[in-house]
Amino acid sequence: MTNLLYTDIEDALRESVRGAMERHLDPHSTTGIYDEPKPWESKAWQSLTEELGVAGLLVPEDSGGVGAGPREAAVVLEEIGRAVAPVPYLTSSVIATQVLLQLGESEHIASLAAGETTAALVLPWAARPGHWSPAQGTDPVKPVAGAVGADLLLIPVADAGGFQLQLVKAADTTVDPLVSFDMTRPLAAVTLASGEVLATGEEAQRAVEAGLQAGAALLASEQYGLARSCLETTVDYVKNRIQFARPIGSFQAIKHRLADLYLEVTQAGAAARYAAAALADDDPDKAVAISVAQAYCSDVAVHAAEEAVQLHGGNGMTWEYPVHLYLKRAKSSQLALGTPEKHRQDLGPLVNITT
Amino acid sequence: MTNLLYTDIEDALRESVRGAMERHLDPHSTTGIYDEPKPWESKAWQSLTEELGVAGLLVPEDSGGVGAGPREAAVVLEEIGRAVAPVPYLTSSVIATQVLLQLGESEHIASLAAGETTAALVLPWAARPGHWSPAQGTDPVKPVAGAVGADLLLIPVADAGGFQLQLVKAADTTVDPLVSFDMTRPLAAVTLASGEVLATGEEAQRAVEAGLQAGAALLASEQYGLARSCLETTVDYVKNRIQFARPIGSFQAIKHRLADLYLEVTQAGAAARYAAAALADDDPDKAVAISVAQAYCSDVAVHAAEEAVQLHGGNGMTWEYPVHLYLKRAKSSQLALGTPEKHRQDLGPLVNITT
Amino acid sequence: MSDPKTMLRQRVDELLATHDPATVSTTEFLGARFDAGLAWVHFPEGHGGLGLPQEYNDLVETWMDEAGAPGPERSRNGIGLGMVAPTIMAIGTKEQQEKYLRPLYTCEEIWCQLFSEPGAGSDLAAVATKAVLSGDTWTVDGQKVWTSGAHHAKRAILVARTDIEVPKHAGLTYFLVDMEDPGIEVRPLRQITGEAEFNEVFLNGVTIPDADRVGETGEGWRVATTTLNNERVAIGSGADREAGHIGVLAEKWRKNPAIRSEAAYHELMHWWIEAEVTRLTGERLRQQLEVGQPGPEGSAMKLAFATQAQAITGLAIELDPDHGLLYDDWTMHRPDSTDFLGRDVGFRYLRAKGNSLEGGSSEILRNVVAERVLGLPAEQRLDKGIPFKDVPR
Amino acid sequence: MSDPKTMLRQRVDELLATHDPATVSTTEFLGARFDAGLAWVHFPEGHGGLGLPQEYNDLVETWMDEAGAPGPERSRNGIGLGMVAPTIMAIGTKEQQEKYLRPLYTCEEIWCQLFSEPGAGSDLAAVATKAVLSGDTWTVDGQKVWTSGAHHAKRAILVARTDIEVPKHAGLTYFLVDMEDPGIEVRPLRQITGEAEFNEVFLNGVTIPDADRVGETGEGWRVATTTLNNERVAIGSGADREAGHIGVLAEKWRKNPAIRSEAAYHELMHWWIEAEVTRLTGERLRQQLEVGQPGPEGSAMKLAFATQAQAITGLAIELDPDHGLLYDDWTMHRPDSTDFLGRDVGFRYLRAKGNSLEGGSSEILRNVVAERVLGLPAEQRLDKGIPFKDVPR
Repeated sequence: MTNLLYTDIEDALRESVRGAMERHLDPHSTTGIYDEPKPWESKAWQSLTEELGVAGLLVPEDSGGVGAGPREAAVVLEEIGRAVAPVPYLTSSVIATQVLLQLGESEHIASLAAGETTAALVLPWAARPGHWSPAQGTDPVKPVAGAVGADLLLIPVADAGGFQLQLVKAADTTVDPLVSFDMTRPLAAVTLASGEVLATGEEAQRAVEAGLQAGAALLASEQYGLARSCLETTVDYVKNRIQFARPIGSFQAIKHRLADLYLEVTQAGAAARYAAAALADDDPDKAVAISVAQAYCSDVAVHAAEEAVQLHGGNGMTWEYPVHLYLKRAKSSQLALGTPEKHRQDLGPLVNITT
Repeated sequence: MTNLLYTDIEDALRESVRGAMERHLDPHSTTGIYDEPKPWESKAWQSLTEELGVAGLLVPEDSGGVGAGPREAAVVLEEIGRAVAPVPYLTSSVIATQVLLQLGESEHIASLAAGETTAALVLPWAARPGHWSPAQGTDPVKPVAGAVGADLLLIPVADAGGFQLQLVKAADTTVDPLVSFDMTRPLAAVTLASGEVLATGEEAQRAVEAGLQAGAALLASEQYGLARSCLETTVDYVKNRIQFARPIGSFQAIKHRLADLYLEVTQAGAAARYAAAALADDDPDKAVAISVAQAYCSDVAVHAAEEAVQLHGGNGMTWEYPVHLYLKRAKSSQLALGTPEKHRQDLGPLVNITT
Repeated sequence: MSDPKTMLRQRVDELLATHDPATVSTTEFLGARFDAGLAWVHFPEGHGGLGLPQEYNDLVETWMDEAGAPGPERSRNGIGLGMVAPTIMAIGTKEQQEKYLRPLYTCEEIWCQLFSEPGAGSDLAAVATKAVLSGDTWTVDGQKVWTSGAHHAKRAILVARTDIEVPKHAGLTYFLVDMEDPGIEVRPLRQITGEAEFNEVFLNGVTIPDADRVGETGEGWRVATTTLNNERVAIGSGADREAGHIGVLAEKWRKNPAIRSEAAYHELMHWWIEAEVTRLTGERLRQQLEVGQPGPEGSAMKLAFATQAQAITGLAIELDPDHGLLYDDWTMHRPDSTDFLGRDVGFRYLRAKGNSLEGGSSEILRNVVAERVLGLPAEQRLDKGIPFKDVPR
Repeated sequence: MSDPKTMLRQRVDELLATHDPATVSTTEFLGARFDAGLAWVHFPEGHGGLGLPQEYNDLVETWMDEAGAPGPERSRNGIGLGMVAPTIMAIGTKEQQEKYLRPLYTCEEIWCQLFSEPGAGSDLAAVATKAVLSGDTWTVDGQKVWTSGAHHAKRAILVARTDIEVPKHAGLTYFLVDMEDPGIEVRPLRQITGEAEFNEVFLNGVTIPDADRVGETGEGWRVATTTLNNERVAIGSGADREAGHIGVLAEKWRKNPAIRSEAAYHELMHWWIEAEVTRLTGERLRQQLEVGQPGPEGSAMKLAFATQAQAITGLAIELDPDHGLLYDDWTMHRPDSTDFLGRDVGFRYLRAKGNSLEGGSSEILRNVVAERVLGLPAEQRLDKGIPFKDVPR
């Protein structure tokens, strides 16, 4: 079976990303986004792109990227999840980038890889591999993730002329920010506008599908990173919070819940890693790996965040403690790129289990 | 809303039945049934019928019964569940009796009410109200509960001539005992034979339906009695079992599980009581009450028995401790008269929730 | 004397005749209702009642409703009406009863509760706010948290530590506090929902006359328990089928075929059934109370409510992802009261997280059920018999 | 010296050439394999090994399989092969190693384990079976339980109490016992399944030469821990997708359209995914072990296995009620080995109940994960530092 471990290079990458997140993000200013939404030009995003160059991990060197791959991008996403970082890595550096890579696009890919521009695939954020529809008619597409602050919009559209993938500059249309449940990955309504046709027909469909597959596969790593952070933060909290003259983490009921959560988080890590590896290897088992990882990691992230809120007691309910940021990201990510229910629905036929 | 409490008369009835069960049943001899299946003529059944006369609770006085009703029968069933009593109360005194009552039958009802004879409705034990099929062709019907040792068989059959409910004497056909998961309510394969036609067409169908409704409504009380007994036995065990120099019931994780189980069992009691009351009142909400009670109490009984096994530790896994009798009865009863899944399926349309 | 029902009906008729709810102000009407002994009929005469059995209250409420007469605003003064009034009636002095019950009932004085502290959450008896007596006056210093309505409350109930040399439960005293005291500072406490439904309350040199002590010095835990028991009892009232979150979701399901699926159907029905059996359990508990046989189910039912609220709102978000990804409003408001169902699904999901914390966390309630209902051995108390000042915190 | 792989291949070829598996008896072949150092290549020469790194074992196993050569019967002598051999190798005396390892490997001597007692279940160190030394001989009295294979075992590992004046962990000693001792009585212990897969073992005046003590007197807990750690490691091996209960159910689903429904589909897929992520976790753990970085996941994975086995077999019963209501056979058998999957669904469901008890109950494992992996504070030990004789039991 494919390697599920981390390489030394990946460990080093993790260290760098974690350091950057710790230097450039603090929960207080992240929470501030809920009152004053900001575009992406944050220090954290600058650091990821300019200092670490991780926006180009999926992009071959000859296209201006780093020539690494999904395994490495997954490590970056674990750290982004850990920090609930408000950066467009998944939407721009993974999904949109993968769409353009699939098309062999060369004009924009280098600047995406450098993080000089960001792009978003314009589909409702709950769209999933194998189950999505291009924009039709004139209604804005919503809710779209990654579009707020993006420079480029990749818009799948269908009309009488068939299916097209269009590239529209953000400046040429309207991106209306929506009040989002998770403001660290804000959503928008994108008004359709015509732009450059990147591809048509099956080629365009394959590109969109590849983007969604990469997104779903690697979102699992972000969810795993988030879940693991919730577990660690909570373990730390219950070790130090004293009630009844003892750390609340000495109460067996709490210990057992955290033991169960440890199991879940550990398994989520294996599932996410397998999905990243299957994507990297273009494994025939890729679709299975993605649905397993999405169905499992989505729920684990929500459960970990919910347990974090509960076990932080009243503090977990406050705006001041960062726990709520994790809950909102986890719950929204559970819906993103297909809910667990939908991924279970998709998985059965792949493994010859049907109703 | 209908009264969900117990009357003083019901409390007295409970005392009597519990006393009889304690005098005439012991776990060791009940377990013996698994090696040497016995017919129903047990001391426990004699006591219920001859001494206490509870086989006639549903039957009006002028038909030779006691003229009580489902509420009282439910109390008897709670105690039967509590004792995992191997008696045909549900199958004969509730289901078969209800079928005959619905038809206004008079020849056999008095001897059923007296417990001199027992009867069984010949349908697969998983059949449920609204979803059952009469025997067709020549294959034996199986698995049928209450048929082993019964004197009379009520057989719904369908042939070219339409639907009939036939009364067949056990002596006139073959009842093959099956190795049952729950030997305290053994199952059988019943060979078809022609007998007296009790009713035909819609009248017959309504009678069978009434029997199944009464069975499903009141099985919930048996399940509640069983669940409550498992909870009490387990609470008692963990108070007394010493490990690590303390009662294992002092460990918080165990306490919290038992608190959760207490909630479930308590709610099961309310649900079962409501189903019995709705049946007694012929309430328009009866079908809802039955599906709610069956969907809920079935799972609670299984959960209570499973927790009992686990929290009795190795002892719960032995043949010697009676815990296994409860698990087997609970798991089989979960399937009886419709699984929780099927009752959820049935419930939605009744409350205007459909897919 | 005539039978209570006839007498009550007479009194209600008189009240309505002399104070037409359509013309007098709510405050005036409630004052008159209090004076007529129709506020809480089981309270003594002169204190808003008539010394009748408690079950007659429902009757009076029904008649008042029929007549379109106003009752006190339970949503604004829930703590006053539900917790303070019974406590003052049971344990307060005659002076306290005379001074506080009437304006409380008319809602001229709103009450809040100063119990929880940053260091005393699930361990409520670990209160560290200090009260020192000098002459006839107590001086209070400390910090309280999770105080709802503090910003428009006129008065508060307070538990403070009056002795650190004795074990924690023994050193507490219960007070009635004037929230207009200059030593009190109320700061909004913003929550996960974006709202600030609660407050932090800082007490710096707050003074309380000894006459506003409830119960003896050092008896504060017992008094607070009386107060909190009244909180729990409130749960035992019956409710209609599909009340609460399940009803909101079921209605959405009925109106919105697009969100339906087979898998979701079974999940929805699972929670529908859970909500229904909890409702039946509550109804049975209500019936038990009516015949004077209160059961221990209340604490366990609160567990069920919290679990269901959280699961059902979570499911509601999943069933309609395009909608669940959005939120209605993150602006910080300071609402006058809590409405668990009033806003959009995202708010309901976040607010429901508090259901397993406020009013006794689910963990504490499981302990209560295990120990008091099932009789399982209590947790080892590491602070038992140890002076409060020496207990690790 | 040539590289280990070449050397090993040569030895395997020689063994196969001199002892054709098709013609010699299994016992003879295994003896020769042991003598060739190909039993456990990481054991020292002369004790069935060649002093090589452990990972070469897999290679040898693969080659043996390819050649159709028999291995020892792990199902019959699992305790001997999996637990006793590594313990004797790590801690036993040279004499013990010489006397016991070879017949153990050839399965001429089957081993069983005398650890658990009626009063020492989850609290394994509460062993009360007593061993008293007189001269060079120990005399043992007590009762053991949950001993699998005791009725056909030649030898046993035993933990007994040799000192009641010291705290419980300090007073234990570890022995090797001859099961043919006349003081040993083995009684079948019938289980919930109807089978008697385990035994109760009564020891009355059983004698053990001091030479069959493993480790020092009073060191029995440490030695037993070595043994039990070997039990846990066994879990970390990879498995194919749909191995175990989920595969049985998935196959039934595929072959039997009548049991399918939408609700059941989602339930089945839920558990399919649970089983798959546990499999992936095991695979990753195996990869970690291969590169010498064992992880702490093993204990947690056993929790997952137990939960899944119980849930999936329960679901399997529900999916096919007409079948689930029946059982294959209640007759009391005494099987030679455990087959969790071999019989019908009812048996599988009942047998799976043991998965959360045997080899460390799920409750104990959660403690282990919480304390050793997550570093949460340990439970208070009420028996800590107290002589065994004074501990409540």
